[in-house]
Amino acid sequence: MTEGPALPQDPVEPPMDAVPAAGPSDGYQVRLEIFEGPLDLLLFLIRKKKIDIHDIPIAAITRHYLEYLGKKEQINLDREAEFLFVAALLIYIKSQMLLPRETDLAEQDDPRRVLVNRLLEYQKIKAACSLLREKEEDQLLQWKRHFLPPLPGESDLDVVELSLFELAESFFVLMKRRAADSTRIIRGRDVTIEVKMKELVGLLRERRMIDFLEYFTAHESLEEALVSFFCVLELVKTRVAVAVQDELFQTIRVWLRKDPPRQVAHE
Amino acid sequence: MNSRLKETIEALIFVSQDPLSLERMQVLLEGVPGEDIRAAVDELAGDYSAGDRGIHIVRGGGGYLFATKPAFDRDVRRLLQIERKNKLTSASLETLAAIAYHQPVTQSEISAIRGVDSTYTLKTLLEKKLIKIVGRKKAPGNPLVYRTSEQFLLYLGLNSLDELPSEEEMSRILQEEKPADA
Amino acid sequence: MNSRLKETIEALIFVSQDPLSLERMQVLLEGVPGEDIRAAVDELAGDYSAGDRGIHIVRGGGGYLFATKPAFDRDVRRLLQIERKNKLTSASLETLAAIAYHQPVTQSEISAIRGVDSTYTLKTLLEKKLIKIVGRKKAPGNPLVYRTSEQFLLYLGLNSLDELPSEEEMSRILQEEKPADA
Repeated sequence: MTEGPALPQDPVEPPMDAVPAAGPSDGYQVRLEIFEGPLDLLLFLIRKKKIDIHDIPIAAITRHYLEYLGKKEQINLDREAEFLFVAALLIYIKSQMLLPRETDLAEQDDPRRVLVNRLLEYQKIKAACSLLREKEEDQLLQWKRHFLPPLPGESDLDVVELSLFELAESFFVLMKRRAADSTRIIRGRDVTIEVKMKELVGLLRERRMIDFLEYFTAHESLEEALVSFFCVLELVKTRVAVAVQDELFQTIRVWLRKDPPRQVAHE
Repeated sequence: MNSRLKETIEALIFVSQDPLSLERMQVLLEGVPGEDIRAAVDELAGDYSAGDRGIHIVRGGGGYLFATKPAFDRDVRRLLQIERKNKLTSASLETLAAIAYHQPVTQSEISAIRGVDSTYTLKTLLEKKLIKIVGRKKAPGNPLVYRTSEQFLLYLGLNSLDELPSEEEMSRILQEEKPADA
Repeated sequence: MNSRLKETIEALIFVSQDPLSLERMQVLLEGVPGEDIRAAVDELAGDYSAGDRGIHIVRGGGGYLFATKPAFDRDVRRLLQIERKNKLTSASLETLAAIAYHQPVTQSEISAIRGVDSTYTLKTLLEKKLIKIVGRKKAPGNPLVYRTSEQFLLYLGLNSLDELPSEEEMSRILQEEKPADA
């Protein structure tokens, strides 16, 4: 199943928290798994390409990002969705920057601003992680006592302090421990772009607006979800639908344009 | 005297939940002669008992363990009373949760849910009046049936059991195993 | 220095289940001035760290507690028959850091910060008791709100959230990480 141009000196996965090493030549032959997520990958590319995080050439970074996704050897589909989601956002930002905007959409706002803020925040969290990791390692070498030293006699203990969430939490954990045994079988149905497109357009007509993340995650199988993901991209690209996001990485709301170009109506 | 040996033994006695026997030490410190271990333990114990110390090493249960010196019994009790008052053990909390969500429920049902015998914890919760016995089940052995008490609601600031976090809220937390993100 | 005070404190720290805070000590040792307590604790901690000792007093979780010195990690693990303590996965650590710096925070906020669905990791952290649920947000869906726990502070040897790595420390790290070469 590994068919990419795997480099001989890269047979093992690097440690999870290491910055991926670039392979010889220009290729960054690393697996997607070593990244915590799409933001991690983006930061890696920014560092690798020596890009100023405050002035990201969005077209270039989008190209690198997609190139990267194309190079991956082995991916976990659950995670791929998150990477693809950000790919869509990059493309969205790019389009915002390229297209002449209607005047009433906050024109003073650089469409990249939200992305940059997120990346900076995420970068901070990553830096904090490496500092916290040191503290953790230090603490793990010191052993505390986890038992009560023996005591003569027990006194009567009446009062307790009890928190609702503590109680609920214990129960969750208890149930989870039990649920761990039972396996879950995920079955998906085969679905074509055509069918999905029809379903999606129908849904948009009916509800006027859909919450894309909600729609996306409601799917039984990832494959089906991905098909619908591409359908939305297609609809937006062909200007049949509009997608808007209030806050980056939150969710995307999709609705049909009032006057969609006739030729794309899948009816 | 090898002071490193004494230090090691000090650390071992401290973390050991049961009294640590000389035999056990000898197994752990392989290669160290028994008499050296013995001498180190004696010296360590001597250090603690001679000095102005709040704790010391005592022999008991076939081994050595740390304990507070008797002179501080009153202080220690005061501390523990305050600490323990504030807290249910996690076993108690777990049992209480199992009862809250499954009531009315019998001892063996609770034990089955927890996978652990819960007789003792039930007693504690009864003493604290967080649960109550409401009758017997019509089943072999007529086991006692437990429910949470009024007091329980009071502690949680709930008006009724309906206000406990619901199944859906729970499942939202429990749903979707995603080991990739572990 | 009142040596009796130091001894008492030693006994109290030893027996306490949680890190013992100066405030708690002051309540227990009523009438003793705060600065005397502080001085006694410092002296006691100094005694342990200076001497050839297997254990010492560490600060963490807002108080003081005994722990074995790092040098004896291997011996302790042998005694307890534990291979080695597992570090948190990087996903867990990242989630924990996101919560620590943004608390109180909801699942979707955490996922947004990380750019990755964090439901599963949150569950793991809840189980490890490194985070806790503290309520609900008054927002659509009333999502649960998370915070780091006392255990979290203790786990990392922090006394309070103020001791989390600061902005300056973080930017120093980022500076170091900037690749000099291609």
